[in-house]
Amino acid sequence: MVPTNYLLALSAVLFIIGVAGVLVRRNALVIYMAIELMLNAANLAFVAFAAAFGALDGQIAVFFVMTVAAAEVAVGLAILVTIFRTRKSVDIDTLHRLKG
Amino acid sequence: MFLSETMNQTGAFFHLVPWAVLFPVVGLLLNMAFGRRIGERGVAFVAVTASGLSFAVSVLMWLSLRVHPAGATVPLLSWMTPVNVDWAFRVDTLAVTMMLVVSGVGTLIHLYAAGYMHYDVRYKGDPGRYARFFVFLNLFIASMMILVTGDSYLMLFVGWEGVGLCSYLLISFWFEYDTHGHLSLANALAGKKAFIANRIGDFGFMTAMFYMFAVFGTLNFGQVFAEAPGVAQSHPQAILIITLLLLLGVTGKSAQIPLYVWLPDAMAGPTPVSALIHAATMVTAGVYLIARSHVLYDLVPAAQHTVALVGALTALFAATIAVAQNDIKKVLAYSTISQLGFMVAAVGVGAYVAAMFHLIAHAFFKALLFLAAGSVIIAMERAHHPLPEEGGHEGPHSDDPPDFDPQDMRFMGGLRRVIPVTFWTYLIAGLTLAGIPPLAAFFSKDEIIAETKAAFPLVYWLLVLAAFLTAFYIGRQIFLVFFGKPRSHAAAHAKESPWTMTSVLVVLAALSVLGGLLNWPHPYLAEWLGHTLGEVEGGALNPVVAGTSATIAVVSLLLAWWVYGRRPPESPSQPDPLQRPLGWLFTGMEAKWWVDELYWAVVLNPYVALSRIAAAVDVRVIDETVNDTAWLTDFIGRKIARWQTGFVRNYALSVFVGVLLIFTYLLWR
Amino acid sequence: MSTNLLVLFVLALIAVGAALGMLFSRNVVYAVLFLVLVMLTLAVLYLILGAPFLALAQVTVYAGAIMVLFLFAVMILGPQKLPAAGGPIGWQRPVALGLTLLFLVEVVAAFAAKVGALGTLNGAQAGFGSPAAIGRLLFNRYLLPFEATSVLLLVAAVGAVVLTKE
Amino acid sequence: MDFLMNPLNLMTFFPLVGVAAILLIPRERKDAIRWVAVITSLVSFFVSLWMLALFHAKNPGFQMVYDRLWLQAGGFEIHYALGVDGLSILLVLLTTLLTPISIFSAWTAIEDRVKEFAIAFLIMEVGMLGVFLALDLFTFFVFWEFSLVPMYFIIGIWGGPRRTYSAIKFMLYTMVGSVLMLLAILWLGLSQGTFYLPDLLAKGVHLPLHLQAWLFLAFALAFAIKVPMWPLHSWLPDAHVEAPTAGSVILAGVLLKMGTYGFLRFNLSLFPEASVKFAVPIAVLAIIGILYGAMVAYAQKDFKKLVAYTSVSHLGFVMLGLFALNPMGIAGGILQMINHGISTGALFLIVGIIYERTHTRDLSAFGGLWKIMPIYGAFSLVVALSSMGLPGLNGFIGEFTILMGAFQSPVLGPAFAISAALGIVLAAVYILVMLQKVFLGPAKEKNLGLPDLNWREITVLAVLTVFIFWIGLHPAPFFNLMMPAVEKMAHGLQAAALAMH
Repeated sequence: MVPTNYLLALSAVLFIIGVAGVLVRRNALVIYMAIELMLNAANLAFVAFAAAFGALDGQIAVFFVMTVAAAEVAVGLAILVTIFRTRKSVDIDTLHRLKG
Repeated sequence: MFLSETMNQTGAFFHLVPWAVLFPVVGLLLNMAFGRRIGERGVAFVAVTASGLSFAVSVLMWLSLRVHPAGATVPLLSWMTPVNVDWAFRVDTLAVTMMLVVSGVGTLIHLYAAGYMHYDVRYKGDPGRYARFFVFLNLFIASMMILVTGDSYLMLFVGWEGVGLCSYLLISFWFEYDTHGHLSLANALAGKKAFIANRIGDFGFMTAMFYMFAVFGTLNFGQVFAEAPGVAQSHPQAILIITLLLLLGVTGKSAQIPLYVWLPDAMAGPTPVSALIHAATMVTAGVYLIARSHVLYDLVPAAQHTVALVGALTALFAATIAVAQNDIKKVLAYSTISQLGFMVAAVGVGAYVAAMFHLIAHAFFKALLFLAAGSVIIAMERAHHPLPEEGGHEGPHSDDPPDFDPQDMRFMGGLRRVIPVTFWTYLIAGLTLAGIPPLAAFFSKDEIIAETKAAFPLVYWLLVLAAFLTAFYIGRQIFLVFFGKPRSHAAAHAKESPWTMTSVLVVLAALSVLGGLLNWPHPYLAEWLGHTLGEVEGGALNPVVAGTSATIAVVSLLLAWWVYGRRPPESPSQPDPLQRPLGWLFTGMEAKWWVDELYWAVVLNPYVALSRIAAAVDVRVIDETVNDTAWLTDFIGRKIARWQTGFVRNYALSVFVGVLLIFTYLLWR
Repeated sequence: MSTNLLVLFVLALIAVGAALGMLFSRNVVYAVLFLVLVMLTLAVLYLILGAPFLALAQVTVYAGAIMVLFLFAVMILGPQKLPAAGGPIGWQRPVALGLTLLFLVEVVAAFAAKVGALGTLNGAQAGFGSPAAIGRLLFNRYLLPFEATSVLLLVAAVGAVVLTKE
Repeated sequence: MDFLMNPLNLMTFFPLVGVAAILLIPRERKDAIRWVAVITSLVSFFVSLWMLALFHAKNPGFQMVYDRLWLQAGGFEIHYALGVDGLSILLVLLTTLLTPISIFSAWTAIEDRVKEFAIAFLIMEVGMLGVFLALDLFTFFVFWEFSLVPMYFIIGIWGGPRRTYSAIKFMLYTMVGSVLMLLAILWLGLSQGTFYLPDLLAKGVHLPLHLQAWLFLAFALAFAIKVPMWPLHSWLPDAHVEAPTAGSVILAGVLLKMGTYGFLRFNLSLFPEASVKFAVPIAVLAIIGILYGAMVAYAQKDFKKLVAYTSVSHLGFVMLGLFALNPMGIAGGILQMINHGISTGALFLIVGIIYERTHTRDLSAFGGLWKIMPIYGAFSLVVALSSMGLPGLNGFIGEFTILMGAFQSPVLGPAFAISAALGIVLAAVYILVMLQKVFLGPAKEKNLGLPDLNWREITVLAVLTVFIFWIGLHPAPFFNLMMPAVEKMAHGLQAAALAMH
């Protein structure tokens, strides 16, 4: 079969791309999608380990990640929509009033 | 309860001694409570009777002692239990001698003050103060009584500081004026100076008591003197240190070098105060202390020598200054310091009886000199600034010079015709001070000089020189004040003081004349004090020494007549005849050898500066550090707050940085 | 064995390429589509790794529902072309890229040194990832988390409705 | 019901009855509120006299002990325990004496929010009494913090212009100290298995010296701030200057004594070896405090700040006495605490009286007041002389015994006593300068019409003057009350000192 190292490497790369997406992009939606990508990278690692150790727990974990991701997206987008209604722009940097 | 048991089982009145203190206390309480209501006559009456009763108790004690010379200790109340010192009175010949002098001269001066203060209070215009003066005067008598009858060093110390307090209160009695009657702080400052100088002396006294308790385990006279020889062996240094520290206390109280500076300024107080406190009684407390601790001093010759030297040096030093003073009371002040020097020198060489004899004589003639000077000052003042009820208009007399000062001898002259009684009493006291044979001081001073001749030659020569100067400056004063022509309108028109004052002068004059009989033909005093002081020197008159000192006195008086009597100065502004011959020496003497300025520069100004620095340090350094710690937390808080920029991406970045750090740590661990 | 490796390699390439595509695409819609592509490749990988049920779940739930939701959002908010650089905290972009590269380097170093061979995947038993097996496990050991997440979903749904109400 | 039968509990918590009564009175009836407050504190005073009657002077141990289990947690139990012994009885009496006096003296000084003022004062009395009576480390800490809060409000609400700054500074400064103390209490309690003081004293704290030193220092810091000892005193002038007169009287009269009492009860009793080890450094700090306090007091322009700095100097004497570690020094220290409470309390009343009339504390604004207000002058003279240590008055008894104790102390010695005795000369300097600036010299125009003391001020000062003369002339009853307990403690310290050398 396939050595898990490669899978982990892939998951790591995907994760890093997700992080880069969160840090670099200014469009709120793209940041959201980057977070989703990071979650998926994590899921991949889970599945790889589940397969490596022959334990289904990994896959169960992926299930829970998915439900959380779904809930998060629902609420997140709702917030984004309400913000968009007032700000007329999706640029994350416009929201900087809450500061020290 | 007390008075009913006139004669208790020991056939003496010793148990009455606490009343010597309680009568003046009752007097002062009465005056304090009803002062205003019973008017000046009432207040004076209460005060004088209180002091008189105290004198009566002293006489009782004297009578009891004649029956039981050993005396007694009368405990009254428990006091400092941890140091086991109680309120206990010791009645013995030394104590009773002092009691008689203090209450006797005290009562006379109370009488004199009743008259003197009447004019002083009217002149300074605050009738309420009359009662307050007599409250303080009675408090002084009470404190002095505690001092002389105390049975332990601690109780003596209570009286010691009590009289210091009274001298402070009475010097700055007219606290809103200066000696010329203008509104100023001068009197208040003089009082403060006196109290602090005394306090420095008391610091020495207290430290002596600490040592004493550490070494003897007690402060009561009886036990200390009993253990003294034993302790002298076991702790050789201890007694020397104790005696020297006591000497520091004595220099503070009896105005010896170096702590004498307060006495000349103490002349700011009303004249009865100067007479009673700063001439007759308080300043002699130091001599009494050394006489009382004679057992300790006899054990340590080195300490005795120091005492003698300090006394002699002070005697000479003060005499030089007295020669060049213009204020009538300042001359007498320095004369007192000088005479105290004689007494301290006497106790320094172990001549305790001579010292006590001179102390008694000095109490009489110096009190008389001061009271007479007071009478002169009152006479000058009333002539210069007559009181309204004597038909005087408000303003000061027009044709007196603007800088007229009733106490300055340069404005006096020829007063013997206008105030004869004061003149004659002053003359007698002056001659006594000079040491002219038949009068009291001749015998007492002669004894002192005779004793020192054998024991300590250097002190002998110093005292002889001082005696010469003493005769000179008193001669100068008499000629300047009473002879020649009046140098101011006030001097020409002065009027004699009322009988209440002059009667006291006459009594004191009589005492000055007869004082010599105390110890001359038959040494009554020597025997009397022998009961307390143990073996005491005979006191026989040494003809050679007596002759020399008498001639010195006469020669010095003639010299004074030659300089001041022959061609008396005509106008106040005329420089002193001694100015030209002595030159800078005279200016030095007149400026009191700049000792006050020295103390200001060396001790007082640095202390003031240091305290200002300390106050500044306290605010700017200690307080600042506290506030800075508060500022620091605020500063850090603000810095961290700025890091919260509000941009979501920044927060994501910092999270990522955290992850990175943890990852690298895990990687490189 | 090499065929598996080859397939995996191809899939990895597609996934990474799609992810980078999402990262750099100016147009948001393209970004969404790229993400969908990544999810699909992952689904295929799950199949290979013996998790068939998961793969299907991935396709239906993740790619299907969530990405569609994203598309809705994109359509509501209107596709905007935002300038890449600029904005109030311009300095943030280079720093972020720098740090990410550093992280990448560290990960690669980690793989090279640290992570030993985790052993190859042993053959999947029959029915390893089957829904029956997952169901049994899910409702035995993980019942509490299961219930908790169901409540979570309910709350999220209500929240979304409330938030977007006028 | 047996809670209230114990005199200590009754005395400590009776003020709360007053508080309840005051809550019922409407705010406008100010005089009614004031009367209730004074009467309540007077009742507390009479209960303390009852306690004094029950107190056997011969018994050095704790008496009238009331000990109940308060809470049990984590394997150790915390008692609510009150008790009084020779060391604390005089301080308790001082507290119950000064509280009615300061409330009574604030009759006209406090006009706004009288209700809250009375309540704050009564609650503070509870706190203070609790501190002096607590036998359990925890109860002590609770009362220690509890007594801070009312003082904070008294300074913060009714104070002068910079009151908030001073109140906060006072609060935080003391809190910093007490946090360390809490740690020490916990460590001590846990390591010894009990917080109950009598047990700790009976068993003795057996810890290696370096551990004992750390505990000692933690307690010492909290109490040194409160005393206040030299470098930690900067809160005192601000707190005093800004506090209302009544607040200053209680702050100087009692709160400062909690620090010295703390040293006495905890540092000296529980850690004899550490006390011997730290006796010299603390004594040096005390002497610096004496001389520094005197010097800075001399340079002050503000009457109240001058008096505040005198407290630093006086309490320097107390600390020197306590750390002489011999019966005479400690007895002198305790008596000096009482003397300082009386004479400095009276001094603050005097500052308050003139402040109420002229609304200024600047010394240069006064002068020649003795001519205008003779009765005020007489009382001030007696009080000033007492705080200067004139023999025959109370100050001297305390200072002399302390110096005598320090002179023969096994750990200190003549040098300490003599340098401290210099403080007495400096004390004379600043007191005489104060008397000269306020009472002597020519009177100023604007002061001419000042009214002399009214009957209320006279009674307050008269009560304190009676004690000044009583302790001055016949201190035996006061010494007899404390001597057995002091001897017992000094015995422990002596043993430690011998063992150490």
